[in-house]
Amino acid sequence: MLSAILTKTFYTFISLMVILNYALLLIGSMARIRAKVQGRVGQPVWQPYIDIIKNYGKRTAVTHGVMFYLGPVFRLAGGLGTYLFMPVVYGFVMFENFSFSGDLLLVMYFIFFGQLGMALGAGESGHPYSPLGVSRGLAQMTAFELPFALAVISIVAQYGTLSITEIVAAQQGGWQNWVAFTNPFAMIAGMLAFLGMSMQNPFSVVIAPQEIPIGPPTEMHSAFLGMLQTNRAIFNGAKMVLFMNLFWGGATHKYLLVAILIMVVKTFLIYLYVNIVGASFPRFKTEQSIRFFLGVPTIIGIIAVILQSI
Amino acid sequence: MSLKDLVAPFMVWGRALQKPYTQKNPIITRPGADRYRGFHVNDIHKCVGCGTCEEICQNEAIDLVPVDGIETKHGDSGLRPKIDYGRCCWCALCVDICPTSSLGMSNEYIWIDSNPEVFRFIPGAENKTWDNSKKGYRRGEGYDLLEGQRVPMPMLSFEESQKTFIEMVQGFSREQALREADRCVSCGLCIATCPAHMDVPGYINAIRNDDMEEGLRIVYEANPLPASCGRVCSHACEDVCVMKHKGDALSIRWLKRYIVDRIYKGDYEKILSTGEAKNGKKVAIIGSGPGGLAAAYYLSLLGYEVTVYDSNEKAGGMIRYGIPEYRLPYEQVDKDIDYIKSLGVKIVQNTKIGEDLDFMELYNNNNAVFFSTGLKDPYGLDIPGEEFPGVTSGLSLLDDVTIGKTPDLGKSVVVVGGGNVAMDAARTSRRLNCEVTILYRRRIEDMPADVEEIHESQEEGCIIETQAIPLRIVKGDKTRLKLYWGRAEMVTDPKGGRPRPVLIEGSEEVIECDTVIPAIGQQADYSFLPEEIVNNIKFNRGMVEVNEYKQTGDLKIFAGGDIVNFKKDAISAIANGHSAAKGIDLYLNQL
Amino acid sequence: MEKDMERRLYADTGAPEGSPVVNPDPRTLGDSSNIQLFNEQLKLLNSGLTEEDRLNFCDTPPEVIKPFRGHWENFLNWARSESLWILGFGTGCGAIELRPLMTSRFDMYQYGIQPRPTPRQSSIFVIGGYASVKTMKRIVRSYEQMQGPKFVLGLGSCTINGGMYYDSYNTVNRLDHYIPVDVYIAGCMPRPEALLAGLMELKTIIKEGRGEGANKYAENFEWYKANQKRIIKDWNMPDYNW
Amino acid sequence: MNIELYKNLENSFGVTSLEVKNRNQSYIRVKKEMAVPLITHLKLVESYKHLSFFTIIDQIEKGEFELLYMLHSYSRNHDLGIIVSIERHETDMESIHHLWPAAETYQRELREMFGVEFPDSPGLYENFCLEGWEGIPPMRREFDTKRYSEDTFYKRPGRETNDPAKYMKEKIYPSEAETW
Amino acid sequence: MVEKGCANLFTRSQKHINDNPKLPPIVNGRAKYNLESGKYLKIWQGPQHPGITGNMSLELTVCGDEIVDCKTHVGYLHRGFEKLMERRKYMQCFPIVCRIAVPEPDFNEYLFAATVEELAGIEAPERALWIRTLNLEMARLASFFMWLGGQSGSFGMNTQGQWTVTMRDYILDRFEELSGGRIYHMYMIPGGVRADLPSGFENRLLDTLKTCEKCLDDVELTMFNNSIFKKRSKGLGIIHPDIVDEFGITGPNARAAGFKRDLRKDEPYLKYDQLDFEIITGIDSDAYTRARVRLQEMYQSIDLIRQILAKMPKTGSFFTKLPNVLHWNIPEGQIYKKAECTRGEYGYYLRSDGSDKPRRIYVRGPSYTHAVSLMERLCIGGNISDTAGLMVSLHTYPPEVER
Repeated sequence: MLSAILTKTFYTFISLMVILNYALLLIGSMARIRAKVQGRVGQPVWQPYIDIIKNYGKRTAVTHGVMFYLGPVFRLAGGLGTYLFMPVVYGFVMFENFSFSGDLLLVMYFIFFGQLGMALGAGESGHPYSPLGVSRGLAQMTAFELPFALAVISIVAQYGTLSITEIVAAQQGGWQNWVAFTNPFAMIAGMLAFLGMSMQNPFSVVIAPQEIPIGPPTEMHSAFLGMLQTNRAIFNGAKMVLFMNLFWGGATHKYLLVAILIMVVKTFLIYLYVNIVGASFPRFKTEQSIRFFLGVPTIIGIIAVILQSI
Repeated sequence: MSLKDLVAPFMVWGRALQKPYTQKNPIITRPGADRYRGFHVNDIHKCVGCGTCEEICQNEAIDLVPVDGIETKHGDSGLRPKIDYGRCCWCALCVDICPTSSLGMSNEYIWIDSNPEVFRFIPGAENKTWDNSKKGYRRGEGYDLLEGQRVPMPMLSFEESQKTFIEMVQGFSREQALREADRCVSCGLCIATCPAHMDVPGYINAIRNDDMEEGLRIVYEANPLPASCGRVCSHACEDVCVMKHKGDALSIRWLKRYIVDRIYKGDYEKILSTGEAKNGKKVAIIGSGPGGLAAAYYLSLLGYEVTVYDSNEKAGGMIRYGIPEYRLPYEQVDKDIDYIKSLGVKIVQNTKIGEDLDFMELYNNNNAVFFSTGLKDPYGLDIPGEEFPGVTSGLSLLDDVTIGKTPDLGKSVVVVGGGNVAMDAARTSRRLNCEVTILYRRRIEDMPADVEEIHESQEEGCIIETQAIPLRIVKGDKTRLKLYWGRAEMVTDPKGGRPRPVLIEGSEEVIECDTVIPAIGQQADYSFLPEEIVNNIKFNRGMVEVNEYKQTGDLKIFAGGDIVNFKKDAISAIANGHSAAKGIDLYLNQL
Repeated sequence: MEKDMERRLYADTGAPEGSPVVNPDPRTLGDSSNIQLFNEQLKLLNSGLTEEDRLNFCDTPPEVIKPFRGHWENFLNWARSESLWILGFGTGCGAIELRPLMTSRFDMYQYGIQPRPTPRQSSIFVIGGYASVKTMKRIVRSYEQMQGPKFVLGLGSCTINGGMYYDSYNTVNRLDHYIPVDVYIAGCMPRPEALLAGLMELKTIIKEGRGEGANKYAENFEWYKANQKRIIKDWNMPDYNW
Repeated sequence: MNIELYKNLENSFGVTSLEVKNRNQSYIRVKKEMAVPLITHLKLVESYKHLSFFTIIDQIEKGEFELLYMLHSYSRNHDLGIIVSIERHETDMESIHHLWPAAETYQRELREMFGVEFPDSPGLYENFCLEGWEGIPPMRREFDTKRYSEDTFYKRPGRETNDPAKYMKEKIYPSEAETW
Repeated sequence: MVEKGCANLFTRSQKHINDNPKLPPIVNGRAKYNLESGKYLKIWQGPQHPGITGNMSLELTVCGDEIVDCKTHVGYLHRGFEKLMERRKYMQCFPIVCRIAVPEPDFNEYLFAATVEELAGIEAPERALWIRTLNLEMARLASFFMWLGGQSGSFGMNTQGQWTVTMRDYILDRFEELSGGRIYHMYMIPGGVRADLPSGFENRLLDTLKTCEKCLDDVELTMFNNSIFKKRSKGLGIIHPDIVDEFGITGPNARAAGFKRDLRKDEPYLKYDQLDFEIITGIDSDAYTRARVRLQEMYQSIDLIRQILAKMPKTGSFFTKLPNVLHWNIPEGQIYKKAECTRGEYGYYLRSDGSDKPRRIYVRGPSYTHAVSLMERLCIGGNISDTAGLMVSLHTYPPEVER
């Protein structure tokens, strides 16, 4: 029993390390790609590491109360939760995390949970822009949750299960089995919602530097910020893995390394897609963003659900 | 919303396929442009420390500080600009206005330090990496904030001038004077060089402000003979004027003259201070030349009772008798002297000390004696034939003309010498309708006479033979005399002195002429001094030795003018007179 | 023994050679008697605030935080120097040259430098030239909100000795009297390259452990406060902004 | 400005001293009491609709402030400067914010910089450029900005300069006997 | 559609000020909000804020996302130029005037030189006038590029901003070559210009223009045809034509409201009367139209520079001798000179009392009205997300407000 727990812990740790490092490098390299669009060279790929080290290494930190402390912790918990309850690479014990005991609803809950924790922490900070950012964030989240939920419902209806592992399993056997192709409307609704979820343009209303200088984390600094950055990496990784699992057939192969490589390629492409849109468009206003999600994506989502129910 | 609006934004990704705009290693690959206004460079050997850069700097970023290895000398203050980069705004007005064009800017622009105190430096004197930079901002062609050209002085044409004794230089009009005064940068380098240390920027500023009275006051502070000096001063100041580096020096002398010309003689009393109350002490002055008159003026301002003894019919000494009228009209000399007289200075004319009056009588009856008797005895040529009639001297010619005699010069004249007296003699002869040849031992650039004097005499038709050494004079056939002279070559002095003329053996030429006028210098005559005084006073090569207050070995006796200084010009004599007046005041107050 | 060691180490980093003003000594700078007098009147108890507001702010002066020793601190210093976050506050005309530096022509991101919109997260404060009194007030507040170790870069001549506004009634002449400055860059305007070179110099300083501006500020806190209050006549903000 | 208009204004508002700079620009003077009626008339009737700027010139020698309203008429293509002199010690002037809302800003600035009051102008006493300013308003002529700066902001010590003429006297002619 | 839109917003903001009983009373011309009520939040946008142009700040009172009151605070960059110039000689004022508008210093230089020349009775040579015209157009282009970056950035679109600031930098390279300075050119001195064009300058400038034009095409395609950009900027900050004169609005802001006003045409200065161009106007008077007008003016500016290079005399003197600038007294008098800068009417008023220092120099920056009174009104009723975009679309430079 004990050894099983230890093994699980060890595997989880490895899985976390892999996703953390991968996500950090992904963020770094994506920054370079975006820099290319802007006509410049861009930061080194390992820049996110240095930033995190620096932030943890700051000498001073100011707290605005208990919730302020807990905000980043909740956020990190949200990120970890999202990540830990789904399989990263299908078919390998080392990377299946706790997917046996979690399902889609839990993951969706964790996506919310982090945001809420952050909202509480930011609210405590006392900076007027933080609550503004929080209210924008929550409003937008509610909006993009709708198409996302519809897409999820559609998939659930399609496969009759809430377990991510099973959903991934059902997509095996070639690209034609991926949800993206078997249930394209759900994919479109989900990928549009993903744009909102990843807080890139045009849905970057939460941090919008020109409007509410970076919103909720305005007052976050030093180790708090370091924690947020760590979470940002893990959470980003988790979201991409989730979408890969849901729509793009997950990642699997008989060799672990190849499977990981497939995961890397797929998530990279998903992230690239977000950035291709992000670099091309300006930012929506909050109400425009809400209006957007409640429009086309929701309709597509409803269509997806209807198609699956009949 | 058209489809284009949805698709077009993605075209930004086209940029990702192109070369980035980013400059690689910009610090190295992108030096400042050729004209970039970076850090200052200064050629400190060209710079004269005039401070014009400090004057124009609106940030007060420039200080003038002494620099090791740069000496203070005439025309160079020995100071160099030190720039505070905590103030500078890199506008380069200092570069634009620098009269010597020594200041410039390199195209270097990176200076970083964590100590704020280090951002001050003397360009050119501290080894900086950009010192030898050829690139960077320099004042370009066709753009100049200062005017390098003088306002031309209206003058009689040379055709006219060689026929008449009317004053040749006509003086500035108001507009011309304002324009000329406007060129001054008020650096004050000239003050040190002027023997009398006149406040030149001060009175030029007064001209600019059109305040002649103030100008006159400033002038009289250091020079009581401005009408004369404004015409015939040797203007050492103009040699060191910073504007000379841009082209022409400022016409300082003419501007001084302009001030005096603009004020009527009768108004002097209202404008100038008449000095302190009389203190009852008496001072005798021998010689009414510029030295004597200056001493008389300042002593009388200090309240002394001054009597000037002079051997001539009229006061003025050399400035009246040694300078021809076309350069210095007599009424201008009178203007100066009359004002000095009006202060209560007594001038006793036609009294030669030693003959008409005994020196000891003066010595005993006065609290102090000042003498500036000048150089009166001309040197002879020291060649055979000197004693022939028709051989006269420059000074006696000028003397004669002044007192109204018409000397008998014949048709052609040879003047020997290259000083101002020689030029005056030559040009006076020219005005008496003679053909004039000037013989000079050295080259034309060695001539001690003023450049414009030489130029003008040439223009008026005097022929100048240089490197010519007179050999002998014999009676002529058609003319009265024949002057034989030989060519000289310049031999460089191994010790580094100026080159010496050495006769080329066998070269001999002859000029037929009626008169030969040697004007090769004069010496002093101390015969009026009694034995016991001569013993007290020290002499050195014909000159009286004095201390800084012009006091001789006999404490009661002061001396000045050509007999004590080497410059031998009017302004030095005036300065001597002024110093002596101070000295006498000090001496008498100590008693 | 260890304590001695520590003190010496700190002293070493605290007073680097050749940079006397990075660590200004209250006794040598300014008019010392005046400052003394001022200190007595100086009530560092958030006296500029209302009774009510005072509860919201901290009321203890900043403390000197000793650096770690040895390789760990070196490593952190390396990370600090390679991840410089500039506070996005264009205090003067110097901000105009930050724009090209941030954008593609000079691309400071490639050197690990990026702008940051909030003082809490920033580590360098680029003072873009002259600081008017009104801006100085904001500079002080922003600076104090930044988390140590923090660095200040004085851009342009105006920060050194007043620059071309030396006689203006509304701009300070010497920045180092109000906040500790690590690097000065001469120029008006310094080109982006000069600014970049300044940032590189700052990196070296941080790596060598000389970037102790925040501790200097804490050490001479009262002196800085006195100077600040001397020019900011309507002091209606907290004395302790952290 | 055409003479007709000037004559007109002269009769109705007592406008004096017309100064024509060029085809597009002239200046007139008017008494303090008539200033705002004149400006109102110009704006509403004579098409001088654009207030280019409004500022003050301190004539300290005469003891007065000259207020300069620069109006522009697009239809006439003409700038008209209206100069109003007010006493330096009686510094209030009728506000024109009801004619141009933008004038409120000018008046705020002028109150701060010159201490001239414009009763009823909104937000007149709010800070504009300065904060916590004490003493005489800075744009007045008697305010010496350099002295204020030296007194208030520390100057970096350690600078000294030399006057070339004085320095040369010390170096070459240090003697008392010299005549300068 | 336009008229309706305008009227709508105008009445709306008027309503907010006057009629709405729910809104608080107005005291001393300002609305008083009870911040204790919990309904309103006071937030400061600036001076330390990425969405503000330069160093200024907006004090916003918001109710939710809607702005109910706005107050502009300036003075963070106040250096007292007008006072400083009163104690500097005329030539010493020359280096400091360009600091008044940092991104576009040349108009200051030109206007200062022009006022001084006019009062002193000096005429700059023909070629100098052409070079000045060239300089002003280059400055206009550079300044607009900077603005374009700001406009795209203010809506969160960072890509185009990066390009345009680089384009501006390329123009600054040309400026550096020409004048020796990147930002502060200090080139147009009273009496002419300080140096001739360097050799080969024309060709390099034409190359730069080509690059700029290409970049502008890209921006036109990706920004002005961007659905979200359109969505955000259309209908934002509508300036009703009626309030243009009330608020002293000039430049592209007025032209976007349909006014055909351009000082380059109305009162041609320098060599504009010899150049061939049309006044560009818009109809809708919202942020998008203003951006369009400015974009077209950039194309126009490129065209004008090409015209200038073609028409300019190739040789000739470029500087008239001045009196000695160390003591240059200028005859008594007054003059107001203005020029059409990127933001509108830029003016210098110079009063001389016959001494060597100006008696009074007043600088009229167009941002003075745009950034303060106009901004305060336009903000009301808007969304806080839009303040940055609105502010940039008015194209304000704080340093010319406070000087």
